[in-house]
Amino acid sequence: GSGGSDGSSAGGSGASGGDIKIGMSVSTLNNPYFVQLRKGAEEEAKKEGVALTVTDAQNDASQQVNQIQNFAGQNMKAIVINPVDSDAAGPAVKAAERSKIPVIAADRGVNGGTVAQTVASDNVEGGRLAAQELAKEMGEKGKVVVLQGVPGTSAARDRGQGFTEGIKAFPNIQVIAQQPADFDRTKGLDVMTNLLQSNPGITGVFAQNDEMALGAVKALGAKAGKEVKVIGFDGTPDGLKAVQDGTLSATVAQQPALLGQQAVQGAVKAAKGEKVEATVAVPVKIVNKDNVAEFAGS
Amino acid sequence: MTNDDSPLGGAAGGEILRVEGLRKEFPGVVALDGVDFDLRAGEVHVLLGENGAGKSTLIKMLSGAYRPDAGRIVVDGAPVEIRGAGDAQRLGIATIYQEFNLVPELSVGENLALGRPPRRFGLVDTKKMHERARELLARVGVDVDPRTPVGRLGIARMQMVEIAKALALNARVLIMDEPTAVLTTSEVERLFAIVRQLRDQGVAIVFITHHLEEIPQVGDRVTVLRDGRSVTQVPASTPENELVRLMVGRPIDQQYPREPAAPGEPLLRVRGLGRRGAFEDVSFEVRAGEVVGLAGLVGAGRTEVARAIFGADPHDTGEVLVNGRPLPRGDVHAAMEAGLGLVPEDRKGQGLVLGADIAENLGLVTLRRASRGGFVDRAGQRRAAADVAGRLGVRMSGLGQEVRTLSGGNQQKIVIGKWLLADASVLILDEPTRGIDVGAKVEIYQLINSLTASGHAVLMISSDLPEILGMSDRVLVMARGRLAGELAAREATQDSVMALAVSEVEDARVH
Amino acid sequence: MHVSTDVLNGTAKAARRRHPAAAWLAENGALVALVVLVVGLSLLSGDFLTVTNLLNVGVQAAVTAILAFGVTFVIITGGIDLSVGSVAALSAIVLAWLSTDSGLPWPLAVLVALAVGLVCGLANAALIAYGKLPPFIATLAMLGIARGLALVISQGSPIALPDAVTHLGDTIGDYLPIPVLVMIAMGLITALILGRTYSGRAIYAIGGNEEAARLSGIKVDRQKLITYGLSGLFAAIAGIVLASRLASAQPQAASGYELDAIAAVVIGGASLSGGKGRAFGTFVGALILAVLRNGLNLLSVSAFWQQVVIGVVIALAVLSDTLRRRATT
Amino acid sequence: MHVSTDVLNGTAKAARRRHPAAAWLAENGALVALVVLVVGLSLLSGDFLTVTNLLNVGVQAAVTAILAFGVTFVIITGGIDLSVGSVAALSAIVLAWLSTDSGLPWPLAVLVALAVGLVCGLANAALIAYGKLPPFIATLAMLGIARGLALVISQGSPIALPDAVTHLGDTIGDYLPIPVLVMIAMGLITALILGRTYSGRAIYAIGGNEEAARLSGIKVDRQKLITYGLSGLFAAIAGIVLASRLASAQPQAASGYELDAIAAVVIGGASLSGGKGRAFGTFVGALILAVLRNGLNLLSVSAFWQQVVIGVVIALAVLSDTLRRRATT
Ligand SMILES: Nc1ncnc2c1ncn2[C@@H]1O[C@H](COP(=O)(O)OP(=O)(O)OP(=O)(O)O)[C@@H](O)[C@H]1O
Ligand SMILES: Nc1ncnc2c1ncn2[C@@H]1O[C@H](COP(=O)(O)OP(=O)(O)OP(=O)(O)O)[C@@H](O)[C@H]1O
Ligand SMILES: [Mg+2]
Ligand SMILES: [Mg+2]
Repeated sequence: GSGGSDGSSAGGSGASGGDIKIGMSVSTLNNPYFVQLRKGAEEEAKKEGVALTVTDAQNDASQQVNQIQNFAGQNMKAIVINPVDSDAAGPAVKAAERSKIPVIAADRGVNGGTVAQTVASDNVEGGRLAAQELAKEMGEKGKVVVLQGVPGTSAARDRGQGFTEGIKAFPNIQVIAQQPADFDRTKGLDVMTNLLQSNPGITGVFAQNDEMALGAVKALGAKAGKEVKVIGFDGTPDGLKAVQDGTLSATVAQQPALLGQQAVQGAVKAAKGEKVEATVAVPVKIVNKDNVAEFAGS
Repeated sequence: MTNDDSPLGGAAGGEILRVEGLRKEFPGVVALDGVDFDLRAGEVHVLLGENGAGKSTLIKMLSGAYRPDAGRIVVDGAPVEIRGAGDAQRLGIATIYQEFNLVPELSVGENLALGRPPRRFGLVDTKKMHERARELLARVGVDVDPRTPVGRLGIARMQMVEIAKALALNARVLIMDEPTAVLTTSEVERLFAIVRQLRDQGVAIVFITHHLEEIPQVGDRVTVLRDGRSVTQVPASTPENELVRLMVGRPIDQQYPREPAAPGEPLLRVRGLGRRGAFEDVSFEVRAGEVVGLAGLVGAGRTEVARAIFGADPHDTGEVLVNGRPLPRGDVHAAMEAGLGLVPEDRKGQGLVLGADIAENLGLVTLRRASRGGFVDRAGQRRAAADVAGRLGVRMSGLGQEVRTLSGGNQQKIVIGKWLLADASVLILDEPTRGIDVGAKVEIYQLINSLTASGHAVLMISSDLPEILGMSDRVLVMARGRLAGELAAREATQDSVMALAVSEVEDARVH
Repeated sequence: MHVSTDVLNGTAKAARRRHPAAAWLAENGALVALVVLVVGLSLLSGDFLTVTNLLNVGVQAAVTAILAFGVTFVIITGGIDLSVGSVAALSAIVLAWLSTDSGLPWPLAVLVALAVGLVCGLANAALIAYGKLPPFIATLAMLGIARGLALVISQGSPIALPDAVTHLGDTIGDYLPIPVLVMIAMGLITALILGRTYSGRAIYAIGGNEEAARLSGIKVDRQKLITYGLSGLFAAIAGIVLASRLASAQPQAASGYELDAIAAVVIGGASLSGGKGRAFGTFVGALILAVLRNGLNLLSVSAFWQQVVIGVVIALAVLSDTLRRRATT
Repeated sequence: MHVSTDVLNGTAKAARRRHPAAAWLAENGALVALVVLVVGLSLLSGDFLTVTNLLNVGVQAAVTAILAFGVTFVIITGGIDLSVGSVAALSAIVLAWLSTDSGLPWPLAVLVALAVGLVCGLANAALIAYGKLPPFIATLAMLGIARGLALVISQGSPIALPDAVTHLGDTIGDYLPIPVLVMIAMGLITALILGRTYSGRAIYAIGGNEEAARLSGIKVDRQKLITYGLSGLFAAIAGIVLASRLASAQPQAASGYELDAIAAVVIGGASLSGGKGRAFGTFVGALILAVLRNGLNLLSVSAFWQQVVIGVVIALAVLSDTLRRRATT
């Protein structure tokens, strides 16, 4: 079992003693990756003794703007934003700026507004790494399909872009189909099943998140990890477990918990008026059979 | 065919049901204000009263549709509370409501067994259901396949299905709220035969009608309601004008006050109109100042012809000319522009916006005319509505009352009223006085007179033969989708009209 | 509407007069729920009842409210419009794309964007009125089509808006956010159309009884074109307001908003079977949703519980209305 | 109460004497669209008409179809159920959580999961029948509540299913996928309930004319409890099938499926105003959606265009049906 057992409260507020209030708007909590991010943030808040409020923007940029506005109205001392979309986060950040509240961007950057700090791992870079790893696993030749995330989201865009760039380096690898499965495990399963019908010769799959990758693994059955290599993205607990089992060849781990932790650290510093670095890069790492043990514990 | 499994077995004469001081108030209206009424086994007890007097409200409390605010209901000597249809059924009370309570999507058979289908091994036994339905339909003399969806039936056939549905309950109290309003003479006779048969078996029957001539034919006693009170009880043999006086509070000297005007130019001309499977080769004209009656049996196709003329349905052949100009096929708007109007026979389905108020409904036809630059003159519309409602004597709590909560007859007045406002040069009235009390009928006839006097023309479809005979200058008779003949006012009698109406039916009917 | 007149005929009983305030409340039941909600939140959170926060609520309600005003027309005819969220996104994308990529002057681009919304609405209406499609299916198809076109045009990426348009999301002075002004204007227009114009009155009649409306000479098909056209046009306006707040047009913007918009209309007292509904009710419905979301943020209710709480409060709000209405009759 | 709106419009007589095959087709119009779609896709893609692929389509249709069967009951009564996707997710999460964390034996956990679905449905019905909430609002509230509870219980993360339950997603032999068998069984049960049981017939009556049903002694409230209860129960079954396919229960599973389920029912010939609808039609509707998605994948239609194509095809499918129906009458 992966969920449920960690015992952390689903509630948003950490230690109530601190007089520092921090607001955090997460792009979505309908995805284990961001649940991890929140978990890291909450643990850090507890450790620092600050009150952290987490809201879920449900992948809706305008809801996120609303939430940031609401934070400003609540006299938060600092705000962490995990943008639904980098461009659309600009006006939200400007609203906070007007209220002189420092903003930390987590996981994705903010365009068109000034943030105190950006804590991010690079999705484009991750896509590139995935391409290299997949090529390596496939012996630098074969046919690949890509399972795309929700069309129009920045994660889908950036990972897709990185992968496309990365895979160009391998002339014997052919991307024969790209289909959306909306970051959803069920859709990953169905779309992969269908693609196998029309493209029986597939030897590699790049899924733009672990959920879809696990769906694809399910569709591939015994072939997963053997004739067909699957690479996911995010490094969720389920994804790491699949890497351990060998059905998933690798995943691009983003260490979301660390990301959340760093973001809150930055926010606390900023709230206290201390100087913070403009960017904190949380490393993106390929997790495969060789190094999965280091990650699985977290 | 007979009702020999009836639970009571013929004990006539004893009191079955009594109500005392029944009272019911709706927001803005006191519908019943102390009604006493008693019902004996083996009698037909007629309820008489003007539109809105409270007849339907009274019977709805007996059937469990409403609960009284005060007063009590006694059945077999013991006071009872009737909380719903189930309670009424247990007490042996069956009701035919004034407004249909059928499910249009379901078959006739299914409707007849609604709420208590025959079951076998816990599952609905469709075969048995349809068998029973066939028997019931035969009993009321309706020739339809029990598998036909009710929604496909004409309004008269629906009424017969309603009657069959109530018979199926084998009740000892049978309540009929204006069952004859949409029936023609032959169905009415069949219904009366059934009613007499049930009465002889000891069933107690409550019968509501606005056709006073029916009362001595079928009734035993009459209770008269006025303004929500029971004012008196008289034998059914009481003379008609006395009944009228009791009910309306004043005598009516002339039931059909037709004042013929000199016919002018033909305003409406119908030439060879036909639609496959419905009617064919229908040709006639209606002149300015004329009232032309259109008679026929149920299903003769009168309604369909009227709707085709008005453009509500398309037609295959022939043409319609108004003031000499042909109308486009199936275009209501164009027909209205040309000066046609249609009061449809089905007030709930086609005539009224039930959820809207009286003013809104009355203003519907004239909405376009009351608009300037897209904006509606609502105050003007309201004034006009108030005027018409007053002329027709609509019993209401105000122009803002929802039409749904009006009594049946008052709803019908609204349907007619909105077309009176429209000033159509040719007005087609399909069963215009359905469910309307004697007093208001005269009012409507007088309005028809004033229309024709000012050069308008009226085509009146009615299943009420005396009305056709009393108000028409000419009578057209339809049978089986064709015009069977035309009679001048002088030569038209019940017999001559009926002879034409059944003419083609006789030829074609084999069983 | 329960004004008693002196046209009662002689036999009618005098209407038992209800207090006008009671009658007004019965017609505006959602308002009570809104007031309760506002009072409750003011007590629970000191941050709620501040001018800034209330303005925030207004801005946050604006897009849903504008969409919902458009949907009000449709619901009164007894129809439904599931496409408004997608149409909003498509219009905004078209605006951004034309004014950046094609270099069209922005006022022209705005007009084209509005036209796009209108055309989407008219297409819905054509399918419904002439193709006899159930509105649910026609607008569900449009939901997919408009969203897909937004993605195709934008290639899946957000497009920045020209600065001029962005100002639509600004606040004039300290206390006049433009989205709120637009919302109020659209609400007044909706009320005017519904209450005073021929089409408005015709729409109620169509929703109440389409056949009766047709037989009264109302051109039902044409009125449906107007109805869905308005819904599409309002969606385009909502889309532009939304994009201007974000300074960029997003292909995925406003997805799922159709349910919020419909909910606002129904909370505001309209019936999905048609014939009922008012602009003010819809406005209150949209405010209830916005206040609720805002309040839950202020109260720091956990994200997972928020959906539960929103569900419960919506049910309670409408429940209190229906129960009170039953009690008074 | 439209007892007789289309009574006299003349379609009756023509309809009475129609060839039985023509009559059957008119009742199963969606089937024609499905056949056209299948033929079209077979021509476009050689991979489509293979046994394996058709089985895939069946498996992919299963969850939507099971949800849609449940929703069919509701739609026939003239209601709507927006909560089925969320309820499916909640039931699956409860099952997984009980059988892993609490160590409940899995058959017991399955029973509890089904009970959860049933209770959600009954709660909807109680709000609708006794609270007089519009079904749209009651089930929209439940949509949020059930999804929220699924997230709360699971802490937002997927929970693995016990192996025994996972087998529900397997294929017996080479050609008998259990999801397809479950779908067919649920379809037959739906057909039986609708066609032959007291409740089934009562449901049609309620949808056709609720007042008539009540006055005929049908206990409308009780039948609504049954209706929404069935919908909730079916949703739970769909949720379990879905989770078993993935070997894990996902809190966000099946979101948005409610629109697919309703679309399947309406494509299958039901009317949202009630009184009409059949199990077979719903089944065909669900297959149309599944075939369409499968075909688009096989044809490798670009992500951005897929939504457009799906929208267009759904509109065309239902359009062809309504137009043909008009032509034959
Ligand atoms: N649900 C209701 N709400 C408000 N008023 C009502 C309601 N039902 C009936 N009324 C009013 O009660 C009065 C009596 O109506 P009822 O239907 O009993 O008359 P009726 O004698 O049957 O008349 P008709 O001959 O026209 O059928 C009318 O004024 C009517 O408007
Ligand atoms: N054999 C039949 N089986 C079923 N329905 C029939 C049959 N014949 C006629 N009808 C119904 O009767 C209607 C045609 O008669 P129409 O109503 O136009 O005539 P009408 O003279 O106005 O009779 P009504 O008094 O019923 O209105 C059709 O709509 C049809 O539904
Ligand atoms: Mg009556
Ligand atoms: Mg007729």
